[in-house]
Amino acid sequence: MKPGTLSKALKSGAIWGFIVLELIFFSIAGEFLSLSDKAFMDWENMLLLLKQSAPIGIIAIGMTIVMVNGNIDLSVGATYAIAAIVLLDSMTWPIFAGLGDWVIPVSWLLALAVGTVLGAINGLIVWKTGVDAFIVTLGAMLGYRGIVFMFNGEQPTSHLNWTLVDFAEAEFLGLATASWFLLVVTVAIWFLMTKTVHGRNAYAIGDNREAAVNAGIRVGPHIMINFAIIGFLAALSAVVFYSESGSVNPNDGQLYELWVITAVVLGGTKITGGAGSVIGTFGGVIAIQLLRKGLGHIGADTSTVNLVIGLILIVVLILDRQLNVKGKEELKV
Amino acid sequence: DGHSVMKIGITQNNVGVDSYQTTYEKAFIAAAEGNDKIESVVLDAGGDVARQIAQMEDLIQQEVDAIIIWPTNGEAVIPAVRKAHQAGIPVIVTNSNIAEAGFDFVKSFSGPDNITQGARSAEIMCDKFKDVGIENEAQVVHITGQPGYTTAIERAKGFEDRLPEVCPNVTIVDTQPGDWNREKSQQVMEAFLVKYDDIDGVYAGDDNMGVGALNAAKAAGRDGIVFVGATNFAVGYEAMAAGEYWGSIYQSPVDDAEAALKTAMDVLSGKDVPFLNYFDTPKITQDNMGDYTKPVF
Amino acid sequence: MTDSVLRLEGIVKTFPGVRALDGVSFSVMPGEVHALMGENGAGKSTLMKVLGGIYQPDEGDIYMGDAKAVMAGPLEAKAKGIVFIHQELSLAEELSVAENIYLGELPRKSFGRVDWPRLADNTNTILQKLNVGFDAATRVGDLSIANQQMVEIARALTVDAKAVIFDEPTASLTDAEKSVLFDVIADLKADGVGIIYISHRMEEIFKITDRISVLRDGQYQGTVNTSESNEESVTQMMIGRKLDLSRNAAHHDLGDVALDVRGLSCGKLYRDISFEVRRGEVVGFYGLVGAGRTEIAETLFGLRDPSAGQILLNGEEVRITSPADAIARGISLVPEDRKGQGLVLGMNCRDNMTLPQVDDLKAGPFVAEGAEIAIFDQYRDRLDIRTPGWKQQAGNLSGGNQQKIVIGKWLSMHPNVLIVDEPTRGIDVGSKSEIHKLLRELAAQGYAVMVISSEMPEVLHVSDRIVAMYSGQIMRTFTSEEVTEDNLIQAISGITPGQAA
Amino acid sequence: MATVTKQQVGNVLAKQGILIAFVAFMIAFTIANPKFLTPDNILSVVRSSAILGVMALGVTFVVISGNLDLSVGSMMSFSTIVVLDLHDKIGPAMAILAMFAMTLALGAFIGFLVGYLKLNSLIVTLGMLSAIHGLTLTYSGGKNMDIADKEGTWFSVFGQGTALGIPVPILIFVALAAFLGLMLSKTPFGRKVYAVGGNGTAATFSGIRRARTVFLCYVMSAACVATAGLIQASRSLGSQNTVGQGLELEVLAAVILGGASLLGGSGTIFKTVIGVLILGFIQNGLLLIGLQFYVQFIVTWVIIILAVWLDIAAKRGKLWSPIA
Ligand SMILES: Nc1ncnc2c1ncn2[C@@H]1O[C@H](COP(=O)(O)OP(=O)(O)OP(=O)(O)O)[C@@H](O)[C@H]1O
Ligand SMILES: Nc1ncnc2c1ncn2[C@@H]1O[C@H](COP(=O)(O)OP(=O)(O)OP(=O)(O)O)[C@@H](O)[C@H]1O
Ligand SMILES: [Mg+2]
Ligand SMILES: [Mg+2]
Repeated sequence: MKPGTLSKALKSGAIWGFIVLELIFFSIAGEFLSLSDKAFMDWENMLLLLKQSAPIGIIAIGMTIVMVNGNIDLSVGATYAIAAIVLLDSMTWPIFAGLGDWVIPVSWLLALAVGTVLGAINGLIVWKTGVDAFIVTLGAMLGYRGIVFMFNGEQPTSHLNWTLVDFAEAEFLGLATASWFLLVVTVAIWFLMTKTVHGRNAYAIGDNREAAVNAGIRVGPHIMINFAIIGFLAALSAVVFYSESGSVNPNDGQLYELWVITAVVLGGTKITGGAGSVIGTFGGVIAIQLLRKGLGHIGADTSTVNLVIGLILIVVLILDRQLNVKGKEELKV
Repeated sequence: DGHSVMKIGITQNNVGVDSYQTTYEKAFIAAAEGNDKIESVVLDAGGDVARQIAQMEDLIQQEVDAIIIWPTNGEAVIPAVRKAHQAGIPVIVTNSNIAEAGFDFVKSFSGPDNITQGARSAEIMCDKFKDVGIENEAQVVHITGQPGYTTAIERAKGFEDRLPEVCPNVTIVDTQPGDWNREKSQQVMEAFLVKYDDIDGVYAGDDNMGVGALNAAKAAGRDGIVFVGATNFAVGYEAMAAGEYWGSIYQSPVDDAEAALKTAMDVLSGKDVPFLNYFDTPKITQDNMGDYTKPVF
Repeated sequence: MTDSVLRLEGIVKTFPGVRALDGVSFSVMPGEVHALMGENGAGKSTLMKVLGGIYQPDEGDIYMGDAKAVMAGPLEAKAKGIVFIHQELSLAEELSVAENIYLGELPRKSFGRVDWPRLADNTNTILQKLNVGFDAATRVGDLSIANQQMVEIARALTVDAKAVIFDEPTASLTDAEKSVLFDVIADLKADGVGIIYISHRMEEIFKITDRISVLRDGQYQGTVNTSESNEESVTQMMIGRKLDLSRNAAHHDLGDVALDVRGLSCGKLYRDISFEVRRGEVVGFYGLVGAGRTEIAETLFGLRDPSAGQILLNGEEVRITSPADAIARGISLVPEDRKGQGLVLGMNCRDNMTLPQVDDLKAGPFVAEGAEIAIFDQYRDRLDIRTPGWKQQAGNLSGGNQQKIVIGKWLSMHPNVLIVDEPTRGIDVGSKSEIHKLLRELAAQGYAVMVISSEMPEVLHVSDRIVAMYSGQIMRTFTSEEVTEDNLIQAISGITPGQAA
Repeated sequence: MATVTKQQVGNVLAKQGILIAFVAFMIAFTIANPKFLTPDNILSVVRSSAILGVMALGVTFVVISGNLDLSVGSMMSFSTIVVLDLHDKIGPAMAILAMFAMTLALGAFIGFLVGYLKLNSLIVTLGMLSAIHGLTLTYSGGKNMDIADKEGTWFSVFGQGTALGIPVPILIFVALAAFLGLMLSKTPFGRKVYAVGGNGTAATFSGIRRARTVFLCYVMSAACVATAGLIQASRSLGSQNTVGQGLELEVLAAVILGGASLLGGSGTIFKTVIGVLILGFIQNGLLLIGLQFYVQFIVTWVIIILAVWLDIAAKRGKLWSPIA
């Protein structure tokens, strides 16, 4: 084993260690505090957890590639809402009236296309204007939300299609539809980031943009494609979720960006770009969902949940830092 | 069915965003703890539909006896409610109702009637205009709650539908959201005051925003404006007592919470409960405020 | 000259306030190593960036063969067969050596996948040629600066290059790696590649180049055949006057021991280090890459905690806990990495220079800007820093002038102990001899000076005594009388005197 | 000497791009609604921007030092609630002192985590956003806080008073901006903030105590938040738990509009003030024109990107980014 391999393994394993800690804690605390007769670590409950992780998880996987690329996307929540509106509303459009249930795939594609375009618009602005992605997407977070409201005023947009609901609630090999989507997306983006030229270039650009430019990598298109990917995934998340719930409030998806970024960073992705992994992000998503679910399980009230989630974030960060200290020889900067 | 203790789970909309919801949560917990036949699981969706649906699933998985839901979105939760229904768990909707498509899957709704509330606010305002004789010329501005919230939407609808029926010559000159937020509402009102030289009435989606608007008018030295709100808060009550604020709708979160819990207990013990279980939310104005105690929130 | 690989005609490039290139023309023949020389800030890097498509010239044309070539960007330049090895490292630290060498042109399989086996094979072939001690999968961030420079150099071998530009490739290399580099250059040359070679080291220029072109203040001064020229004449072309290269190390009396290090160790970085530096003395530290010299300096400057040993300042034992602490005790460190450690690139030159003493330069609660400007002016003149004014951002200065700002910053602190780590990296001959003179002068004024350098002539030139290090240990300490190039080389290669004899 | 070169024009644009953009907006709004530029309206906008503005002053320090602060909204709610609660319990003077002490303690805690423990500021302050909200809810029991005797307290002076015909919040904002502006641009501390944000390693190598500098920036930011909370509480004499919710992003938008780079090392107090005013006047202007609230969202989006874009385009001398 090469020196440093162990510490690297520990480092990338931090989030999994944390998940195990959470499981142990909530199982034990649940024995005393919960009124449920069912144990926290029930198999069914864990499958449910995977399913419930899907809405945030699918977006977080996309955020990983954007952040590795050295950017960030704060507008995903609004993109998610727009895609949901397109999905639900387009099913009622007269031009699709003759399609019957075939309207479903059409609406899906339409929603996904809209999400992709919204993402690509962010990417294009970042590319062409050179304005920092944080600012571009902070603006888009407002602007896209404005579009959501423009669409239907303050009213929710609803269309309950039971065929669709049944599909979304279906299970295949014991896993819910949403879980499948989460897993497939995770594997696909993992493949993209570790195996393809595009993925490796994304790392290079995030790590040292000037070096990437000097090496002749077309930085702009990479940025745009990655934003298009996260737009697509935000829309996919909406498609998966709203197929089941059938109605979208104009506020939906608010604060998703913060949860998503938290999951990505907990999963070990460097905020400044250049390093990070999809598998780590997956761990981060599970850790957050566990935390929310677990706190509900032991009956914490709203103020406690807020307090605890906030502090836990910080504690995880401290632990992560401790694991990464190279020892006393380290340069003190 | 042989239960000595009833396990009741509740998933609320967004506790902590305003004191109504927070007081509701406290009252609910207090009521549940005061009754040794009840064990409660209290969850908060934080305004997020996805989280609320996950909480419904959790409650089903934990096999509670009944679920109370304060929907974040009256339509989006229907499939989740159906799941509970299919699992044999009775569902009670509280505070704001779900859409009709889901009525088959719920046992009962308990809460205020927000459309009626909006309509009543319109009546309060119209009556006051008639009192001072400006019912044919009055100009009203409307400050709504957080965009997208069912309560905000329903109250706005009730008000805007009813006002032309009772005072056909009054015009609503402008509408902007105040996000259930006093400061935001104050800012909105400041701009209104600059923009319109003549404002006779302000309708705000709740008293918090109403008082924000009142503060703006006071600071600008504009009096003679009729302020009407909804969900009578302590600040609104005090402003009424001071003669600055005309009227509101009396709605107690404690009543709301207790009504929901009681409905759930009744359902579980097999009693007949009406499907729409509105609790009364009467008009309160400077004239009759003596009949009501000051709200606790 | 239609048989040239590359020809520049009348290139002009201006930056706000600076005319960096003023009508430069010259050409490179196939199989030729063409030196480009000039003082710091003469415009060499800028010219190369124009060639490499990073800057667009305001005026002038580039020809490849007979055809006019427009380098719209780095991609186009590369496509035309121009490889650019940058002065400043241009690497992605988190990625592997292989990915860095093939940055921008990873071999592909179907579906846009990276062809990892081919990448590893290609990389290992190149690495073998370069004879380096790391492999394709190593993370670049884990390499020393010298090895990172070798990764940069490896890029020259990846494509079918028509012309290769080396911008100060040897600035952080030691002799062993340098000779590898020269072999690489010889191979390229044999393949008919045209090579532009920028360096401030005369001995290299005369060893490997065929012709020399000189720039001064952005203007082309002319081209000479290396074989028909000598150091003196080239220097004169560069700086417009003759340079006095005589050794200026007149002996003076040494004072008390200012710095006394006893048995200092820091984990695996270095072990059992003992030496002393007297007032008025310059002690040179010489060794191979990774010998641990920088780490000793960092420890003395409070940036690392030693695991054992003592540090005595003026006879008194001290624990130095932070750079602030070190500065308060009169220690200054000119660090090795000017971009990362030496400068705040986005800050102006004046503020950079006075940064360590900003707390002491006060008029009331405010920074005394007048005093700051006075300090800046003083060291600008003394070190001959070329900048339009103190308001210029440090990042816009040429590499050598940036280094001078860092030196000025620490000289202006009037330290008791001055530690300089590779002080003349990237500095032109004229300024270099100025700096050497300055170091001697400072010693004469009673400073205790530690000079860490990987350039043997430099160490030999300025030091009263030389500490030879190998792999974290001191092998031998020489006085200037007893030292020779041979015994110094033996010492830093790990051969103890006994074995050598 | 009277001829103005293109380059000089470019330089002015680069330096004052944001100011020019500001003037352009003002003219456009005034044409749309003449009431926009009345003294009353201007005073009212500046007064209601003062709270956001005071917070943005502190965040400017944090951003220049290379960090972020997303917790200022929550923290502002906290200080507002605390001072209102204590007002009736221990009197206004003590209440203000106690509130400042508590808020500074929160700031110091964040400063400790980010400065001394070197934790990532985005995540730390995101965590604190949630944690402080929880703390506020626990403190207040979720209830609104109101001062009982609204007429009889001098406490209202900070939010409602006027001096020399100018509302006190504006005076506080202006005084604080002048004070902090001087501190940032003229004092050794300000210089260190720029150095730490520009290149933390080089700052350390120059003997600057980086951790302490970052720590102080957060304490400063907390002090500004406490001041904002004071103005807020005094202005309405009653408050909800969520009064500051969402302000963190508006504050950040203002600071960025002012041209501070999120990478640290650049930005000024003056430009932040302009950023604050732009946001305030946009909101107000759109209200006066009578556009729907969602149009505001969209316009703010466009303006943020345009302003920042023009700012950096002027600096680099090219409209389009050189990225390939
Ligand atoms: N981006 C820039 N903005 C402004 N001025 C610049 C910029 N880049 C270079 N310059 C200026 O152009 C001149 C030439 O710089 P250049 O880097 O080409 O010098 P050089 O010959 O490579 O020097 P060195 O030997 O020190 O590396 C210098 O005066 C420098 O300050
Ligand atoms: N191949 C390598 N892989 C990993 N780390 C290395 C490698 N070579 C050197 N290092 C590390 O880099 C550091 C040495 O850096 P550096 O080259 O600056 O040493 P130095 O003695 O100061 O020499 P110089 O000043 O000439 O560069 C040591 O900490 C060493 O452990
Ligand atoms: Mg150069
Ligand atoms: Mg070194």
